[in-house]
Amino acid sequence: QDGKTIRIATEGAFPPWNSVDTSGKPVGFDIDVGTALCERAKLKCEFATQAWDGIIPALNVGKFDAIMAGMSITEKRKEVIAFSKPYALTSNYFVVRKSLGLAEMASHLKVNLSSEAEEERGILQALKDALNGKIIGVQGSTNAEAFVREYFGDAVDIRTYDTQDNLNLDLVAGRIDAGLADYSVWKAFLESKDGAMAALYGPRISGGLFGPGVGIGLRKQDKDLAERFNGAIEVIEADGSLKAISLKWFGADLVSN
Amino acid sequence: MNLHLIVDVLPLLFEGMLLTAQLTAASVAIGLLIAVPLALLRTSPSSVLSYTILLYTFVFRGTPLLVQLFLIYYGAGQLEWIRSSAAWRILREPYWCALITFSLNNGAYTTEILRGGIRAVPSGEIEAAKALGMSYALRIRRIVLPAGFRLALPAYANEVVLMLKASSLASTITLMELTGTARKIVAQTFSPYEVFIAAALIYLGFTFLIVHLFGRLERHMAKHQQRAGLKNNSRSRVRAAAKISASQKVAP
Amino acid sequence: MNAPLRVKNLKKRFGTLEVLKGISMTAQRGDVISILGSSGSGKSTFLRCLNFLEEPSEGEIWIAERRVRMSGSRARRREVNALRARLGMVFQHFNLWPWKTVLENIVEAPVQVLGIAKQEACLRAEELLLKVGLADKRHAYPAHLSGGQQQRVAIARALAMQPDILLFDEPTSALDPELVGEVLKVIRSLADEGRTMLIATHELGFAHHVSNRVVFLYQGQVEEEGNPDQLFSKPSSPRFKQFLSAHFGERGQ
Amino acid sequence: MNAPLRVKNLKKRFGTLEVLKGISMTAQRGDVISILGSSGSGKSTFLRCLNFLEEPSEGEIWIAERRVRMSGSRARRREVNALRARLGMVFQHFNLWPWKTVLENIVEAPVQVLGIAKQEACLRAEELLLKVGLADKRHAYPAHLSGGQQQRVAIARALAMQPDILLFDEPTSALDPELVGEVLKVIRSLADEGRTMLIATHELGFAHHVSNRVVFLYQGQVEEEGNPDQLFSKPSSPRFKQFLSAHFGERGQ
Amino acid sequence: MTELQGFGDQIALGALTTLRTAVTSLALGIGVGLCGALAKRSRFQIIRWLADCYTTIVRGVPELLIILILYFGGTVALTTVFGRYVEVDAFAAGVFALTIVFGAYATEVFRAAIQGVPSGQIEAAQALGLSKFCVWHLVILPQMWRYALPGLGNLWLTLLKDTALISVVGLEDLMRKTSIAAGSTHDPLKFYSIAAGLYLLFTSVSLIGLTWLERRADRGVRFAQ
Ligand SMILES: Nc1ncnc2c1ncn2[C@@H]1O[C@H](COP(=O)(O)OP(=O)(O)OP(=O)(O)O)[C@@H](O)[C@H]1O
Ligand SMILES: Nc1ncnc2c1ncn2[C@@H]1O[C@H](COP(=O)(O)OP(=O)(O)OP(=O)(O)O)[C@@H](O)[C@H]1O
Ligand SMILES: [Mg+2]
Ligand SMILES: [Mg+2]
Repeated sequence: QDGKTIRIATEGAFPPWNSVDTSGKPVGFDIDVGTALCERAKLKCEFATQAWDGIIPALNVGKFDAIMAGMSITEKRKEVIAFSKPYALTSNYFVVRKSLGLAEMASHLKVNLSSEAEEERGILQALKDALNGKIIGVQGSTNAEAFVREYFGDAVDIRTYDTQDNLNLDLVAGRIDAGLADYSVWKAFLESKDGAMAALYGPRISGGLFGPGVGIGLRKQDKDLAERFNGAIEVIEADGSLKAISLKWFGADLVSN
Repeated sequence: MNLHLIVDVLPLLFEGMLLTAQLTAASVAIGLLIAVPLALLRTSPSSVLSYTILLYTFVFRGTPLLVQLFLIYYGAGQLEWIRSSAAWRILREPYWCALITFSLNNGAYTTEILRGGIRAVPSGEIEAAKALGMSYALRIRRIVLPAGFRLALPAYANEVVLMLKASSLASTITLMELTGTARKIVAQTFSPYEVFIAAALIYLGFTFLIVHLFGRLERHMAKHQQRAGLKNNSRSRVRAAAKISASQKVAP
Repeated sequence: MNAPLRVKNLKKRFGTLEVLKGISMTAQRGDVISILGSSGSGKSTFLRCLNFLEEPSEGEIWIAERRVRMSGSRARRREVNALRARLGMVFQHFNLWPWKTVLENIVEAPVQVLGIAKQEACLRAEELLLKVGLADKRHAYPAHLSGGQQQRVAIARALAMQPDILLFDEPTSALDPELVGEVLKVIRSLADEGRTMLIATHELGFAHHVSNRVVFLYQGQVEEEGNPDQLFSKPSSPRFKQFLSAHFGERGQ
Repeated sequence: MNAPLRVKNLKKRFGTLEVLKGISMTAQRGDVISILGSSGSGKSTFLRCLNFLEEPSEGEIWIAERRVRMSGSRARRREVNALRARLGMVFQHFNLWPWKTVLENIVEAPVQVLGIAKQEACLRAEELLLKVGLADKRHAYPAHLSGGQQQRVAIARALAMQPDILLFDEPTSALDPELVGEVLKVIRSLADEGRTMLIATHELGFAHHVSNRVVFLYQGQVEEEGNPDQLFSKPSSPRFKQFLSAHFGERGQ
Repeated sequence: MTELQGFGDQIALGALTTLRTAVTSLALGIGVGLCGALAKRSRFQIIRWLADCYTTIVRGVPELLIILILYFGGTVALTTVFGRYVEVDAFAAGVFALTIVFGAYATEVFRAAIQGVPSGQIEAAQALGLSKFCVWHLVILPQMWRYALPGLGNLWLTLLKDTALISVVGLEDLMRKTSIAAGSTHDPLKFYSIAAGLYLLFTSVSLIGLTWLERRADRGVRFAQ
């Protein structure tokens, strides 16, 4: 394996996870983490962009050796590819239009879907009541969509979008009342001029349907490569460099529990 | 892959299928309504009119449908004055936005197709109509359009099939048509191959239907071109033929 | 005098080619006028100008003592349409509608333009088809007809409109002598009904028999004109003499 | 006896309509055979069968004493192409190519089929055009020609191939008497060169003058056949008598 | 280029890729379409049937799916044949897929156009002894364009935009570059408008070409209104 270049695919249109700079070079959280990992694992790596729809097939036919594209680990994906252990966690929030005038709800609350705590179920119920009858936007084929359908499907009207940007636009236009997505995704929007009309709402939701987090996608047979990445992830987690990269790109710690 | 699953998924896709069928049929119908008058104006001797229509077909054929949909749906939503106008009641709804965009787009393509057919009508056939005192409108209705449509039919069938598939873009503005529904089910069932194959089968079925119907229409309209006129005939022609042979027997 | 058709100084240019150089003519009710002239002399162009299939470059056309406007206004277009319905035309190339059957070709205009009931129009069409000997082909398409059969359909189509004035462009070019005789009879009966006919033809015998006046076009102008008997026996213009002398009818047999 | 064209028991059906019911005929070198018959009697169909534009239903066709195969094999198709190059045809409806100028229409086949150099072909085409009186129209498109002009181009196009056998389908239908005389001369000179010609026509005078044999078709069969002088003066079949009597040439003038 | 936030070069590159792919696919697709139309008029029923299957299936299945099947299916097949990963050139793969798609639609357009050529003109050529090839080359093809051009023009404009689909095989065309720029800058409206403008530019050049071709094909035709 040594001497051979590991080709890593990224999407390039999902900032701050990954995007391209004006010269066409990929940049972002994924890229920095990947570079750090390869350094630790003594691998020669190379990033390339690939459209999202073809990213998994391209891995499987051997065009790439790994995917780092802010890709959440899900059961569905695990059927076709393998994942390393997560190198980032997800923390999902609702964002609502301020003009909706929903009742206040503390934003420091956390819900871990994996734990069956009574208190957390209460929080979810309160959230559901607050959003009852509203129109919720989610990006299609994501964990967020699965969550909303599963937990709130009977209470809200769900619209699915192909990109988060489109969802944001409709939130601004008033076609939808709220959206659910990862914090990393919301951040840029909330800080923009348009985003001023919306705000985070309700608890941070993770675990369960949202899966363990974001991992490196790998071919199932490349067990060896997975081992090396897993080892490297543990190293950069331990020495704090992963957290530093997270702070650099997200302005927040998305990596430690 | 699981064949059972493909069959199981089909009913789940039913609603999306209906929306796809409905969107396609409505856009094609409205598109045709737009295209007929525009194609006539486009072939008119007035170059001002012709170029105005060309501008419309140029814009709608020249840009990706996705972009048009995007501009009409999200673009309209961004403009404050539209949001506060009465039009917002319609533009607010993704369904109407999709229908408007698809109809305008299909209308642009159909206009050009029809124009081609109309221009290909032999001048002698039109002159015959003129010489019989048919007014412009009558000529158009009875001679030019039927003859032009006949020539344009296969290319038009192409446009209808393309519209069917283009309607999948409606899912980008949150409409749950066939493709959108398939995506949703994939997200729920984690079996992408089976669901997408089921969806593709439905598209294929629709296409088959469209191709078949247009094929029949084309054969029906091309009766006059068939070589031996009496072989595949209506009953009256058999009778006519019978009469010929009868009269020939009687003659010396 | 109430002339159904009067033409004054009609000119027609195609680009730089001046085909008609000022033609004047008056046709009375019941007149059958043969227009003779060598190939390319402008016979078809003249007939086509009369119902404005070609826009005349200059001149006046009077139909039923009303001058037809020459500019392309809306009102004029309506006027021209109305005029054409009363001015039947049989084309040199027939110009049948290939996707319509023989019967449909014939009933189309009476039903759509004159508003005659379909059934009645069909009845009349069948009568006409019988007259031209094509009753058994009523449901055939033009492509399946012989040349002469197509020409007879074209004649029937024009007659079905019962026009006051009929323009025939070589109506017998594809017909055998027997049928020419039939067409001759039809034209005579139409003339007896008071209809006016202009016939471009190169069959001198036919022209002689059918018409009460003959016009000879030469180089875009009327070279000679008059009663056929007189004209054919004592042509005055040398050009017309030469034209006639080429006819075998005069030479051989 | 080396007959360039021989037909045995040729039959042709369109669906249930039997148009040709067994026609046999032999044409010798230099023969000019006129084919007469009323409209729809199958003259065009007969000519079209001879060069396989219509597939004959039954019968044999011998060209230059070689029987042409009737099945649709590959070799047969090549045979038919070779045969067609030696068998010129002038269509009743001319069938010019509208997007080619007059000159292009004429030189196309000699250049492509016979492999004659373009320049030479043009020279010969111009000669032919001069012969049919169309030298000034060489660069015009067919749509801008009069009927008679188109017909002359069609004749020139067929002659340009210098075929051994020529099939003319009503070659003078759109021509005035003078031009008919010209065509007559052309055909006679071709016959003198030893070419064989079949001419479907309804102009009895022309047929009489031009041909050394006349065939009269009736109901898909040869009803009468022979030397024109004899046939026209003493027709034996009552049908042919009737056909002739309709001709004004015989009646009037 | 400040308004483009530096993405001007990227977008220009994408536009070039789009043009290259579209033009190549057009040229090849016309060839496929002509062959398809010939097949549909074949004397052999089996060939006609195959051609029908081709046009119905390719037109019936979403383009994206066809591209995915051809590219990834092709790669897998090559890999099993050679026993190792074989890099398939993305450009070749994209062009191949688009050609197959374009060819299916073009087949229908050409088939109809060929039928539109008046039979008399073909018979005249046959009667002069022109070989089958010559009849095609000299009579049917030149006349057919007149009927085919409007439909073909539409297909070309569709193709120009369908190039966006091949980004799944790794080609960075105009649309892909646009969506990257839009995603990276969170300014989709601006970048999509620019893309639309560029497509319009290509279209206007195409239209000028098409109009010229139409004029040429209309030689000798008389029009009546
Ligand atoms: N559209 C046109 N453009 C240019 N020239 C034309 C056009 N139509 C006719 N001509 C020319 O005008 C002249 C007269 O044509 P026209 O058809 O009137 O002749 P014609 O007397 O009917 O001849 P024929 O007896 O052969 O039918 C011809 O020389 C012809 O070439
Ligand atoms: N393709 C066809 N399908 C069916 N019937 C046809 C077809 N072509 C010709 N016929 C019929 O065959 C008969 C003979 O036609 P043909 O054209 O040979 O006649 P013709 O002797 O040339 O007549 P004309 O002098 O009028 O040209 C006609 O009754 C015609 O209707
Ligand atoms: Mg004429
Ligand atoms: Mg005939």
